[in-house]
Amino acid sequence: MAIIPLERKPLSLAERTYLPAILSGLKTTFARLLRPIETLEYPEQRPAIPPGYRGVPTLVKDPNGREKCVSCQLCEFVCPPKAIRITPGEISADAPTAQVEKAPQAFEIDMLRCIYCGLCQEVCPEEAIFLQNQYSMSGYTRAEMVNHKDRLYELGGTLPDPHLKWDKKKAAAEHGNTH
Amino acid sequence: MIHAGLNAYVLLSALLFAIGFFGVLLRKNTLVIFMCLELMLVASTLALVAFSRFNGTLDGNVFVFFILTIAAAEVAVGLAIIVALFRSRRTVQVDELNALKH
Amino acid sequence: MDIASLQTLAANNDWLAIMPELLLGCLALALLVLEIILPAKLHSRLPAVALLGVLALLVFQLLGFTAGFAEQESFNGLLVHSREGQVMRVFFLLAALLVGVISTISLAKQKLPHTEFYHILLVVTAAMMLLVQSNHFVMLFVALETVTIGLYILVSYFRSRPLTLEAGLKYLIMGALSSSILLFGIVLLYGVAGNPELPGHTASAMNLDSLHAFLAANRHNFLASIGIVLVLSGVAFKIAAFPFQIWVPDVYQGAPTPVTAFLAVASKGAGFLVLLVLARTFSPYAWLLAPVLTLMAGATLLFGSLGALTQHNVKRLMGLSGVSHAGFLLMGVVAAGTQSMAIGAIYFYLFAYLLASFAVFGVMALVAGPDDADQEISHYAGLAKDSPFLALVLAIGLGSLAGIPPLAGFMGKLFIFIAAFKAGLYGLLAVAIVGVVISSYYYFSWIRAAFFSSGTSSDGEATARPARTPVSFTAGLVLSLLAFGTVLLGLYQGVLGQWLNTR
Amino acid sequence: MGSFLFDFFAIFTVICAVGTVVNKNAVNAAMCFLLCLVGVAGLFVQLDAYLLAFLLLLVYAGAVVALFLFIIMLLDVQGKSAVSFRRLSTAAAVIAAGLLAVGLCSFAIHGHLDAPNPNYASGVGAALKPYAYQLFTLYLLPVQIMGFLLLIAMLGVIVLSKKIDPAEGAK
Amino acid sequence: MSNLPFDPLLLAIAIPLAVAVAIACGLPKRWSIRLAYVGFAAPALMALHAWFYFAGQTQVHGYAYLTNYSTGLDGIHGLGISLKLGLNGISLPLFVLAGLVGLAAGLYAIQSTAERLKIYLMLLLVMQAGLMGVFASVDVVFFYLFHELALIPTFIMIGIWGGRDRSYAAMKVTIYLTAGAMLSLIGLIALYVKSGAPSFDLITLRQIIAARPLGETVQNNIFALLMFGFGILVSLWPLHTWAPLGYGQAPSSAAMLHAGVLKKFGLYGLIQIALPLLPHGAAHWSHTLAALAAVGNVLIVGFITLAQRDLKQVIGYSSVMHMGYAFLGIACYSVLGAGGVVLLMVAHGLSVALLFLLATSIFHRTHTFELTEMGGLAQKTPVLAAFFVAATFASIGLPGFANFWGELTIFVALWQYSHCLTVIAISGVVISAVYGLRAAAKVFFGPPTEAFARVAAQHPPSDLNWREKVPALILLAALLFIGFWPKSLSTSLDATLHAVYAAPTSAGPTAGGPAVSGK
Amino acid sequence: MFDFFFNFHPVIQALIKGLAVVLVIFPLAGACSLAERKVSAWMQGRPGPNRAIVPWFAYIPFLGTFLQRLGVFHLMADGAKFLFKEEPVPGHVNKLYFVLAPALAMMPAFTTVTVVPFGAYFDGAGHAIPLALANVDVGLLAVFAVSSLGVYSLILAGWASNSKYPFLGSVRASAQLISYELSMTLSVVPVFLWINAPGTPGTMSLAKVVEFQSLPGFWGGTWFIFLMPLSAAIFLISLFAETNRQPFDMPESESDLVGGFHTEYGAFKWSLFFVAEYSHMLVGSGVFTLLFLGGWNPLPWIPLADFVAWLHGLLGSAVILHPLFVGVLSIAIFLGKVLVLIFFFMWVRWTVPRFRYDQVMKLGWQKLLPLAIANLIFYALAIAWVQTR
Repeated sequence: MAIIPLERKPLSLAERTYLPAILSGLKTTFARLLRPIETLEYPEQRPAIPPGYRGVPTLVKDPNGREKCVSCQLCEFVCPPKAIRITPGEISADAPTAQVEKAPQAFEIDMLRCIYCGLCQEVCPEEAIFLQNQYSMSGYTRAEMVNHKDRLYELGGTLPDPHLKWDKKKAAAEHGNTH
Repeated sequence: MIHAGLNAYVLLSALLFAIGFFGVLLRKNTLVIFMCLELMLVASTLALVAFSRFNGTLDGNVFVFFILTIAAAEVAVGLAIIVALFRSRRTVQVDELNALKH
Repeated sequence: MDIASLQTLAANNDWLAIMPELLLGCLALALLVLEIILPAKLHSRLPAVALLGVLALLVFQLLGFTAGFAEQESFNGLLVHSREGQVMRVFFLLAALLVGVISTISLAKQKLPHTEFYHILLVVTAAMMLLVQSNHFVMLFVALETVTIGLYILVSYFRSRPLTLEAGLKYLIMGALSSSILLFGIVLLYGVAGNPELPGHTASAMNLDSLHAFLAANRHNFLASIGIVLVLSGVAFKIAAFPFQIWVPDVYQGAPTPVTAFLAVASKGAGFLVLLVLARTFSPYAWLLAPVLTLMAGATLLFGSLGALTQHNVKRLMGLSGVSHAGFLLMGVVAAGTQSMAIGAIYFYLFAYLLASFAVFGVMALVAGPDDADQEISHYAGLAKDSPFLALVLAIGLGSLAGIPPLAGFMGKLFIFIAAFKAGLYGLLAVAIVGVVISSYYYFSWIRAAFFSSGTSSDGEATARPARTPVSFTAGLVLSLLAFGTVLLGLYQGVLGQWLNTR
Repeated sequence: MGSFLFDFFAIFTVICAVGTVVNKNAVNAAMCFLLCLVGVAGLFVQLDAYLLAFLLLLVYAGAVVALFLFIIMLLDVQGKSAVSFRRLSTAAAVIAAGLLAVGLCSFAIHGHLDAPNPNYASGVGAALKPYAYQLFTLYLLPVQIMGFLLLIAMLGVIVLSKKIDPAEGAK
Repeated sequence: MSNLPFDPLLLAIAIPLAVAVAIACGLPKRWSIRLAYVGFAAPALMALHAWFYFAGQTQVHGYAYLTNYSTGLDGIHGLGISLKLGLNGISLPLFVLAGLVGLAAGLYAIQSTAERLKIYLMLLLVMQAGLMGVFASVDVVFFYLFHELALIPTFIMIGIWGGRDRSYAAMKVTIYLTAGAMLSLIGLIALYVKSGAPSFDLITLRQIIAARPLGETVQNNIFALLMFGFGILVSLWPLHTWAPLGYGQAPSSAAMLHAGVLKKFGLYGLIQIALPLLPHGAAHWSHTLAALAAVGNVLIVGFITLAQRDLKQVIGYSSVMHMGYAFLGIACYSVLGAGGVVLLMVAHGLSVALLFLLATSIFHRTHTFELTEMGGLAQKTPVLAAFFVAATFASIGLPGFANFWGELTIFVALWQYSHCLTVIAISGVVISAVYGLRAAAKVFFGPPTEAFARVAAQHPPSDLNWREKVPALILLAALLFIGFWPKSLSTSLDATLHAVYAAPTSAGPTAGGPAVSGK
Repeated sequence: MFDFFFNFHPVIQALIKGLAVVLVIFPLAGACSLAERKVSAWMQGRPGPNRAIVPWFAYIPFLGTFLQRLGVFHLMADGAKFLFKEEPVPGHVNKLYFVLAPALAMMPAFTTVTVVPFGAYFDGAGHAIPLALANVDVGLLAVFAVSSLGVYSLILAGWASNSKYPFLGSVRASAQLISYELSMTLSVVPVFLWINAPGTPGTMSLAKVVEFQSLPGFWGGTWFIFLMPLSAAIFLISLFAETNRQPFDMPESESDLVGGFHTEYGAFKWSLFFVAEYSHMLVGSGVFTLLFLGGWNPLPWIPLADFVAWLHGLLGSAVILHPLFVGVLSIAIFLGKVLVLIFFFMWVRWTVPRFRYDQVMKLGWQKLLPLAIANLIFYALAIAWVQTR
């Protein structure tokens, strides 16, 4: 690849005074002045969140109201800033989700550490953790900034789940056809 | 709107001159000495203006122009010397500037 | 003020009358311009331009191209052109030329910008020339300050040497102090002379002629006498006369050698000419002037001689010996109050002093090392063996300063003595004899170092001294001319003598 | 009123001048000097020299003292500048003070001038054009010299404070 | 050839000076030496010419060869300083002396082995020019100026080519002589100013003062200035201490010229200027001067001389002592006394120069000046011994030598002035005979000392060679010539002295014969 | 009609004048600061401050919202905050000068205002009488002289803070001020050369300049900005530098000096610096208006007198000719121009990028000063030629 040296064009006299540039700059700024305001008045006006926005990580339940998380701790493992802390818990046999081995007893995401990278969502085999459109996290104390399980579920809500994997499993088990 | 007499002005300027002169003798800090020297010049201009006003000739007032200019030039040069000296000797005290004695 | 009278005033500004000064100023500006437009390679030629310019001016001045303005006023009485003024123009041009030549030697040893030095030198010279012709306090003060401020810069020019800066600072403080004192004196005189309640008051109180007339009408005015004393004190600083001489040794030592020479000769010369003018103006106050000046002269003589006695540094020695020369000149000024021939004597003395001093300073510049302030008498050991030429020039110069016949300095002293004797200043003469004897001691000890010591200590090792600069053609020529002039002027006064005669 | 103004400015000026001399701290001294100049400018105004009063402020107060203050601060020498009296210089100062006092007293007593009528030529100094006329006719030569003076002062300051370029100079 | 086509006086000054300048400008050594011969010979020739043809010259105001060269300071309003040259009866003998001693010293120097011979010769030539100028000047300023011109090379020569203590000696000589010169300069200026003369030239001064004599006090004061000023230069006791030291350290040629000629400047000044113009002053101070000279110079210095063990010191002190006679002659204030002084000056100049020359010759053979380390040189160097003895005799004042006439005349004049002083003075002759003969004996006769024997063994001493003989001969011949024919000088001298000394006497009652009033 | 005022004791007169100055300058400076925020916002497509409101103002139906949207209450809140906030005085400072510096900053601003005429009315003979607190003959010189004292507050503030960045800031500020003062002074000289024709008494009065620009005729009545555009440009640029406005805001330059000379300041003392800066801008703009923009003359070649006459002809009401009305009108015109200039300041701020410090110095000494000198020489020659023709 040949290097092609480009001659810098010498400035003309007018350019060297910088006056034309300044004048055109003034024109630009003045034109800006006359244009309508483009900012949102935030609390009242909210930004439209585009699809695929990666907001605060949340936990979701399936349409049947079941926790999707199975406490596999993959997300905890993969989380670069170690923001996720999961305490796996047993599922009592009488629970409707008893066919699942485990569920998180506690699930904490420290939002002071979270970097919104989305790896947890990426890695979750159960599609239980999602970065959703929540963009504003605030609190008065450090403790407030740690999202506990309840808050996570509250933020996450329920997402439509086309698979309903565990329900199908349960049905199959009940059907006697485990595999 | 002249209310004070010529003698008052002249005596005042002589007093200022004396104070400045005294400062030159007394102080050790070259910068302050220099200021006192300027004070002496200002005292002279005061007398000059007063005389000019009472004598009814403009020469004195015009002379003040020159004195002011000279003072400015003098200060510029003087401070340049003081700064250059400070760079090499780290002091502006007169009694520490005695390398030339021997 | 109506326009017509203004036009008259403006028309009286006869620029042709100060052609030498104007040309000098233009030359100074031309140097700066040339430095900008010439390539850096040619910058080393600029001092030569300056020197040639001054030389040309000197030649023109000697040809007398402003002689037509002699004995008349110009610039509405700001300046008065006299034949003395013409002669002193030559004096200052000569001084500038010689300082320039010495500077080429001294500046070559320092890594400093050159052109500015010459520019300031030329401007100061022009201001001196105007100073001695001024007949008006405003003009006098302005020119004096231009000289002084220029000298502040020149004195501290070798700023990489801390001693130089210290000298500059001391000169600055003392100079500014004396300027202030002088100014206050001027103000008082102006105020008194313009006071409408006093007899003989004048509307142009700054003009020396008017002032003289006023003083003649009021011979015992308190404020005027205070003013006179203050003005004299201010001038005493410039000429390094007694209580205002304390700056001399330090400043002379610290200043670059050419500047020391300039201070010693041109500045002192200018001071004395101003003093002469002022003494003439204040002559109605002779009751005050004579005792003050006499005391000053005696003390200056003694202090200068005694002070120089203990010096080992040649620059300090030159400074203090210069103080004693100031004493001799002051003696002439005192005598000039009654004897008009004293004025001629002072002029002659100044010329003799110029030639001799520059011969000595030229040798000093060649002998000095890169540290300009460090010039001990011991550095001259063996000079006669290494460079007989320099030793001879030095001997002639010092001999003339000491007042040894047949050199010019002797004739200068002779004239001053005659004038002093005519004026009846016997006490001063006695002091002067003591001064001469003492001065012969210290000048001789310098000559002795140059001629009689071998430059090696007793165990055969060479004493430490800086390497001497080889004598260039120009320097050699100039030094020879100076030595020759010193001898010639001692034996044959010629034109200068005739000029003195007709004073 | 006028006399009061004179008294006020005179006392103010003298106090500030004394402050300049006796203040240990150089910055304080400079500020005192500044105030002193303001006082003198006030006196100038009373003498009808308005132009000079403002020039004094412009040149002296605005530039000269600022430069002083600047340098004082730049060198930061206030710590060391406590006035340490040596015996000799103290004695000299006392003598000088005595002499000055005597001188001033005699000045006040003997130097009494018959004050001219203050309304004599009262316009002097108040109008602007006479200054210009004087400067550009009678005093044209000094004005030209001033130009040269300023030029050499400028060059001098540059020479004294410019960094020495080792490549230069050895030409 | 009584009328030369040129001015011999000017040439006598200008030729040595020109040669000196030529040497200074870097003439090669060979040429320098050749030219130096010319430089030294010319003044001597001019002097001899002037001497022989003096009587035939037209005289203006008592001066022959009177010429005037303007310096730009004469003229109607001028100070009246000009290079005015001329010779009268008083200056002629001294002019001759200067020429002869200069020639001798020059010849001796050219042949010597001094280091840096060129510069040495140059300085000597300058000195010679100055000496010629001193005695040829009619103008007082130039009279003084030429003296200093001759003096400076002395300092330098002492400083460079002098003995062990040369630095100190040079310094001391400089200070003393400068002081003396300054005093006398002020005296001369005073004379000029107080007389109101328009010119420094001596003729005018005389005329003016003759017409309008100075007041008594003025005369006294001026005479004091001149007396002490010139006195220092001539080593009047107690201001004499520079002289032995200086001569002891000076190289021989310089010592010859200075002791022989230059020192006479002060006496010359007193006789030519002070006495005639200030008769009252002379009378007023004559007692002091006589007392100082008799007690100090003659007796005290005489005894000091006796105590000297160094040959050069002996000669130096003896020279100081002999100046005492001269002062005594001046103190008499009479034509006779003054004439005696002039004769003595010439004689002493010749003899002391000869002595210094010979002393150096002795030193070359013995390598010491210590009298105690010498002896028996006469066996090896009979000619040298003869010369030295002759010179000693001359210096003592034996008849046949010029000194005799000088001393005799002074004693006669002194007898009229004061018997007591005469006795003292004559006792001085005895003292000088004692030390003179003792020195000669110590050096030349008796057994050789060990030290001398050792030196003689290493460097066998040879007798006087030609380069030493010729200058010595010149001096000795002059001594003898004047000794046998004093009239050759005294005729013109008498005439001038009578003319000069008579003028003020007739002018006013104040100067009514101080020689008588001295009683 | 103002006789009653002049009958007061002079001290009371002075007090009233001083009070008037304070009362005018402070609100105006505050308004400017608000304007600055609004203009900045608009230029960046933002609404700017528009939230704060005093509770019961919200009930005023239309005006309340308008004021809220305009951000007026922000201004008040700021002022209240400055007043009531804790005054921190760091322990390492020089107390006296630390406190003195902000006060000094206000002083030149307040003093110069007194000599700036801000309007005119017509007396019975139809002469325009300028309105000014002190109409002195050396007006402009007084402005320059006193405003040159402003440098002290900067130096002292920086030095008294006894801290690195403030000191650097103050050094920069003072050097900048001194550097540009020269060009500024030189640039206005042609104006005075022009108005001080031979035969007229010499003056440096600002009112006289305006009077000159109100003369009838094309050349007489023209504004000096058309006559001497270069002078105006130099003056304006120097004014930017003198007031430390962008692109010359070296002293503050928050990116490298934290906050410049007032880094250590807070609360009320800081606000004084803030107000002082706007006061300088106001006075500077006022002087520029008087010198180059015709002062209180509404439009080029239309003097105030003509305008009033035209208004009178249009409306036919005698009130128009009443001095009070004319005075207010002229003040309004003058203030309008000043505000336009202030707007220009803000406009430039968001257009031209900041200079480096060396560029500032270079511009001042190597570009502007020679330009000013050349300009002066050119006009001196031209005026000499025109006026002696």
